[in-house]
Amino acid sequence: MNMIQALNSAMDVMLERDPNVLIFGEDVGFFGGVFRATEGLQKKHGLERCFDTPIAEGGLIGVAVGMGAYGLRPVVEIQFADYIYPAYDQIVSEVARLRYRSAGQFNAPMTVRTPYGGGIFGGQTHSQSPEALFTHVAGLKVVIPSNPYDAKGLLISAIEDDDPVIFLEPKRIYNGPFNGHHDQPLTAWSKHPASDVPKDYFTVPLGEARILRSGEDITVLAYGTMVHVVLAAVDETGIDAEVIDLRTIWPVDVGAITASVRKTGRCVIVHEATRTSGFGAELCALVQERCFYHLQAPIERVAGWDTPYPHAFEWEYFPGPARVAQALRKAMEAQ
Amino acid sequence: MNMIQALNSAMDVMLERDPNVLIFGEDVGFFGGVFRATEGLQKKHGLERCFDTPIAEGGLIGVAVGMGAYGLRPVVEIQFADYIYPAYDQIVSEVARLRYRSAGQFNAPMTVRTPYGGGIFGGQTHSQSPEALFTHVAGLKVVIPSNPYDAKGLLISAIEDDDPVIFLEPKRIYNGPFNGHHDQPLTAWSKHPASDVPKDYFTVPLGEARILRSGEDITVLAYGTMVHVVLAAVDETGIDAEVIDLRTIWPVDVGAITASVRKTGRCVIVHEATRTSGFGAELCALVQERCFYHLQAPIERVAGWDTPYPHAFEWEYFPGPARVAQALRKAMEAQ
Amino acid sequence: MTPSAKAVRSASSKGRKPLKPNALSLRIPEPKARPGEMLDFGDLHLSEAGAARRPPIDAEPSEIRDLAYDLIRVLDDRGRSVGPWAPGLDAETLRRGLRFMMLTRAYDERMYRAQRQGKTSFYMKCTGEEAVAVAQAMVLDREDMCFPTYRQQGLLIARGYPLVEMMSQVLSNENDPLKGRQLPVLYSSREYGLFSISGNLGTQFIQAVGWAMASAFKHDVKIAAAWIGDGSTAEGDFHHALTFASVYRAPAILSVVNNQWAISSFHGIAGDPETSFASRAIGYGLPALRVDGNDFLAVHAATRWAVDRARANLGATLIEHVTYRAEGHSTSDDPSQYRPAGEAAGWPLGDPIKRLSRHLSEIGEWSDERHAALEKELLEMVRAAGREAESHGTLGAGSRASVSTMFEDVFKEAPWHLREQRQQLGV
Amino acid sequence: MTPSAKAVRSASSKGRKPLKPNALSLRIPEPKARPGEMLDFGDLHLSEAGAARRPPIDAEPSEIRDLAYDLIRVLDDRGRSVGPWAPGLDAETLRRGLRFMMLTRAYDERMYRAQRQGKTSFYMKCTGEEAVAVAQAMVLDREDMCFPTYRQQGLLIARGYPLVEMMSQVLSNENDPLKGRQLPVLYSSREYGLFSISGNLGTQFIQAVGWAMASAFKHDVKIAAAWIGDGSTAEGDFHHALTFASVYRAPAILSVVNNQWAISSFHGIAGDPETSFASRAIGYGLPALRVDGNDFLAVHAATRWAVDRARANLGATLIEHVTYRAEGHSTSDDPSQYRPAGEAAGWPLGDPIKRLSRHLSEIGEWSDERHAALEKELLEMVRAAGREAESHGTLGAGSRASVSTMFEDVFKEAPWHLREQRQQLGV
Ligand SMILES: Cc1ncc(C[n+]2csc(CCOP(=O)(O)OP(=O)(O)O)c2C)c(N)n1
Ligand SMILES: Cc1ncc(C[n+]2csc(CCOP(=O)(O)OP(=O)(O)O)c2C)c(N)n1
Ligand SMILES: [Mg+2]
Ligand SMILES: [Mg+2]
Repeated sequence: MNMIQALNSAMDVMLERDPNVLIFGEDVGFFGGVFRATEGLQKKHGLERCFDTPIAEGGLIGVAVGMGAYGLRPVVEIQFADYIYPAYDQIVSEVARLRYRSAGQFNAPMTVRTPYGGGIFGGQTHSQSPEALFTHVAGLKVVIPSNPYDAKGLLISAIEDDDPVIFLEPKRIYNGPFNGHHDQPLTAWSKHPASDVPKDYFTVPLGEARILRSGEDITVLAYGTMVHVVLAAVDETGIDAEVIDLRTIWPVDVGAITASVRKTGRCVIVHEATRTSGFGAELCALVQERCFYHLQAPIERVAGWDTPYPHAFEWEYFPGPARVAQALRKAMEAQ
Repeated sequence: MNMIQALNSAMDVMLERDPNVLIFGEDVGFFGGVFRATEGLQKKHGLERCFDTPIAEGGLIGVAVGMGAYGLRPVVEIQFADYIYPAYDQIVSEVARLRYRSAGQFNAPMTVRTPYGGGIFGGQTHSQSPEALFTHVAGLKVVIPSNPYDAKGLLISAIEDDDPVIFLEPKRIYNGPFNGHHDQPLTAWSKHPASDVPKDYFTVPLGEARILRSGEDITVLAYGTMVHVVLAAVDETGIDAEVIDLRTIWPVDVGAITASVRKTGRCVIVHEATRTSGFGAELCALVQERCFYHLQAPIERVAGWDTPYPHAFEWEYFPGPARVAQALRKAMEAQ
Repeated sequence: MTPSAKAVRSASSKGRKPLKPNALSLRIPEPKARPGEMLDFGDLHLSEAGAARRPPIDAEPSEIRDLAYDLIRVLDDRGRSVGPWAPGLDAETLRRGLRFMMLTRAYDERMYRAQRQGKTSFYMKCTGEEAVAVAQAMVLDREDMCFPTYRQQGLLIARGYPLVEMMSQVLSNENDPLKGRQLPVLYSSREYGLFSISGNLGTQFIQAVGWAMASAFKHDVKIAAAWIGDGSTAEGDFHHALTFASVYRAPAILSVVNNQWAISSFHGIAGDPETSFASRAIGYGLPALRVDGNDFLAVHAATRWAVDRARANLGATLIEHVTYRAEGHSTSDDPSQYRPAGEAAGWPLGDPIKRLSRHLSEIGEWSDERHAALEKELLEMVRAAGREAESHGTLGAGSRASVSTMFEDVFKEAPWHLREQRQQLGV
Repeated sequence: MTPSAKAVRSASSKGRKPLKPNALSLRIPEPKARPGEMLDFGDLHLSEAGAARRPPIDAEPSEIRDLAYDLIRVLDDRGRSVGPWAPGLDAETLRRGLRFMMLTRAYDERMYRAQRQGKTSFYMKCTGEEAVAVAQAMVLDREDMCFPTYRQQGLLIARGYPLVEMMSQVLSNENDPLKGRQLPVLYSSREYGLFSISGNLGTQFIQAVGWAMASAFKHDVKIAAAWIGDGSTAEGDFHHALTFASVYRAPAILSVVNNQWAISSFHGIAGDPETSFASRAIGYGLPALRVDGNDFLAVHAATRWAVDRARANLGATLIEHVTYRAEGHSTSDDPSQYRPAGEAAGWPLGDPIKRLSRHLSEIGEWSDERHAALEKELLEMVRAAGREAESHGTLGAGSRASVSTMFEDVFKEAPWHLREQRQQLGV
């Protein structure tokens, strides 16, 4: 399966297993979503199990809060992460705090799926990576898969989780493990082991990172599309790096991170989001707090520039293999 | 002047000097605002220079964007920072990006004033510190004064600035330099040198931190109410700390920070906001990137817990002098 | 439609250069009266008691738009129940309604004083608005879910929620069901069908529609009821609620409590003073009723109509309750700063408790003696409850939930970072 | 008002347990026809050309609510201009309108193909909707500010904005006034009074109200005009715009372009299909006009009424333009997936260009020959402009703004962190 098929399969499985699961969002019903992630689900499971909503992100998240309080498990799609801001009040003030403020009487067990990230010439409003705007909010879990297998397993875990989950989908790798070499043909998921996805129910637990490549010299923390960019950069530099795919960025798998950095003594953090106050800052702070005496070099951050995502400068903005390689070398050279 | 009087004076001066300045927000008109910051301004300058708006934060920021495009300089009040989220889309997608996306044709030179922070038993929705949700957004300046003099000088600079400024007012110190000792009587601003505020026009430049106390052993970075808490903790521990009031948290005065930490070799960062992905994370990352080889101890973060702000636990939540002192000692003891 | 005199005066003031011919000007609405000025309720569109028609519950919204501008009133000036909306309730029910309203008021008095005595940080009364929450609670089924604002404490009282629990929430003490986490009056009770009250205005309106959609989705028979203030109708979530309610035909009762004020802003700041809040529903194809919110019988009857309609799977109704916030916005507010002192007393629709009491007397089911006795009984009851609640602690004195609970319920299970932070605090 | 057959079928499907008596059910609106089904425009409320009344511009909104449900049409089936709304425009003006609409369509064709040829990433046509932007631009003064969506390219064309500049924006080349920063079609031109188009739906609607308030605040004579799609009316900013416009009586023309579709969602998902988008204005006390958006004369006349009203300081008008999105939502869309193939052709209100052309012929001011000649001339013009624009580069080929400009205009002056990042990139 490619990533879209895996996500579709996860929702199909959950609609089948749990009558309280329903899916809604802009264009997700009859049409199956602009990225086709919900294709066929309305036809198969019925009109009210997967339907279109008005274009009002705040409205559809607000509706999901009420449904959650009733006892349903809504899975909502925000068409692009760039359009989640109209729902920010409902997410921050309501979804994230409901369990706390009601002392556990009510909760909002919803999954908010939304495609994020660049690399598709989507310009300023189809390319953003807003994950740090959610990791700062107490009460939210934030999940970002990097391949079809994890996408399905993590999405099922998210839907079954009793806490709200912001599920960010790296749209650039929906169809293949894009490694940042935009000048080279994209290899399809079918050639990738993680495209071997069971048809049936299975889960990948939230909160557990995955070591994609173990190494001795340096630790690289990444998630989403950047995981593939990092692997390419590591190959190209020949540096013996340990590459960690965080998968759940909050609550993050701090154990895996700490163990690795204590072993390697060096760390590079990579994300697409703008650098300042990005999630890389939190990772950097966590690492220096826990591994200070093991660090042999400053922790490097490779991130999007602190500008909006400019249409014509896709590849100058996108933190590709060259910038990652540069950071790897810098961190290795430092004494 | 206390802080409210200083803010009022800044707006009064700017209404007088610039016919394009106008003020609006919920209850700011006839009544003068729930914290009385705009008291008397409508009466003095006219109904349409300072007026009430509908309760629609997104609406009033949207209106300010259009006014800015026309050529006005709106100063808007969001009654509490906790209520800024309905305006988040307008701020992130419009205010912050307008100059960039229009290649400089249009800009939104607005100042968004809003009281923030805890210490007043305001519970979850009158106590938040959302600054990091704005520092992550390219195109916004974020300013936080810690005393009446700066409040007036910085607010005038913000109003005159051609870029949008999020102006966060630490409501706990409106009436006096609260140092976290809630069991002790609050000393009034009148006893504080910074309460000596010129009646007329003056500015305090954006982007410049202020060293409140120079010291040799450790650098403490803080802003807003926490500045006074830090000074108290430093006194009580007798540690020779250099205390830096950031004043403008973005773009931050990285020069002042770097120089200080290179001198002291130790650093503690203090804010009220929830710890994870708070602005302290960015400060921590900046410091370790620039001062790695000078650091003798891990950078410590003292921050609000990663929970909503609980009404009955005001002082267990609020990062008071004891927690700051503890962090100072920890950082000093580390080898 | 010309801008108000004041506006023009002040617009052309401040020695501006002479205006262009046909220069535009900004209209800033102002209330008819400010402190020191004569009372004036001229912009309040009243109808005679009994005048408004009562359509069948399956009427097309397009056929009943007039009811968004009329005012449904049942009690006339002499306290008689008149017209097609007269609900024909038995005396027993009316006395229960009166009792709940009086208990709500007595409760408010007690908790207001508790705040003044420093036993808590904050309090909000609903004085003058008791009929709205009480009458609506009596029409709704116990299983229906309420999504109120901070000013519908009458819902909990009418549903028999223990006063001691309510008070304990306000006092943030050890007995507070919300463990001291919420600002006073932001109650929550799943058991009593009251959704956790938010400090952020308007959010509950669309959530109620979601709950109602869920009930319909499950082919259940429960409906949702939501309340919002006149000022808060300006928030996007009000629009979201009407949009989703109309599109999915959600079984919800959507009430706008127009108490004329939003802190210091009069209703004309939330929408053109020339129109009604009920009429917002028209553009969504939803039915709307504008009702005398201080008339217990009218509120009861209008709510009955909307509830029957929703249960018949005909969707949501918007009800505007025309009432008046007789006291300050909250204990932090001083209304004498922005409205004439006598406004509450001069309010044309009177006081809901007096009016229902008068009606009961009018039909020979009540007397001043019984009224006084009931007042005394309720006062005692509240006093006793207050003493018991305070014995569990008050804010800043006596016991409260254990500090470690501060780290619970952020997530279902506390992740590593919260366990760590809890240890740092040493609890 | 019973749920659609389909909804019931599917609600009771999936082998659920038998429903409770009077069980509720969720209504999910569906378009009358999906691919493979018979066309059906039954829910479109049409009026005869010339039938709608034309009130004076200072009419009270409460007196003209009917116009929110009527349909203002001027051109009848034979191409004659009839009724009180006939604007009485001279042939010269009509021919200019026709020319602008045809140029807009030719431009769309060219840029659509450019995208298909890989010269840019994305494009959006306004085919079938040309009358809205063109007629409105012709009524507005050049000094009035436009806050459009991505589907009003006709505004720039009618205001004479150079085609080469427009194309350069779409191609993100070195000549792009927006320096390659924006997605194609998100134009901006302060000089031509067109506000920077946002990728986020609805935001411009309230911004336009703010601009109009600023003009009134300065006692200026300029007004603002804003456009929003039917689907986007569900966003909170639509509600904000109507609220602020009514409260402050802002001189703004607020247009809802109801082209029946929002990507794959039909208009009934944005609001109850039984009502009109124009009627949203009623609840705010704003006047509303529902107009045949494919009738150049009707759009012109309705806009004239609203503009005169706004300039007379009487505030905003909401205009619903009933039109049809004849092509895909964008180059990323395939409408055959979700609507019947013949729908565009079967659209009852026809094509705006054909209808205006027919009218001109009807009055003896136009002919097929002249039409063909004009088509040819415009095609040539667009071709020439296209060649010139492409000589400045296309996306991913040829020149574009220098990379260092990527770091400019985030702030007025680049702070230290952006200077550093620029150095890191080595530009
Ligand atoms: C989103 C948001 N904005 C602002 C506030 C501050 N605030 C609290 S109550 C209030 C007035 C509400 O007035 P109204 O809706 O009429 O309700 P009422 O208090 O009259 O019952 C305001 C502005 C808030 N709590 N939430
Ligand atoms: C806030 C936001 N949500 C969602 C989108 C994605 N989106 C772009 S266009 C569109 C449909 C808009 O339909 P409508 O308002 O009817 O305008 P039309 O395209 O028909 O002209 C959607 C959902 C967006 N751009 N912004
Ligand atoms: Mg009110
Ligand atoms: Mg549309």
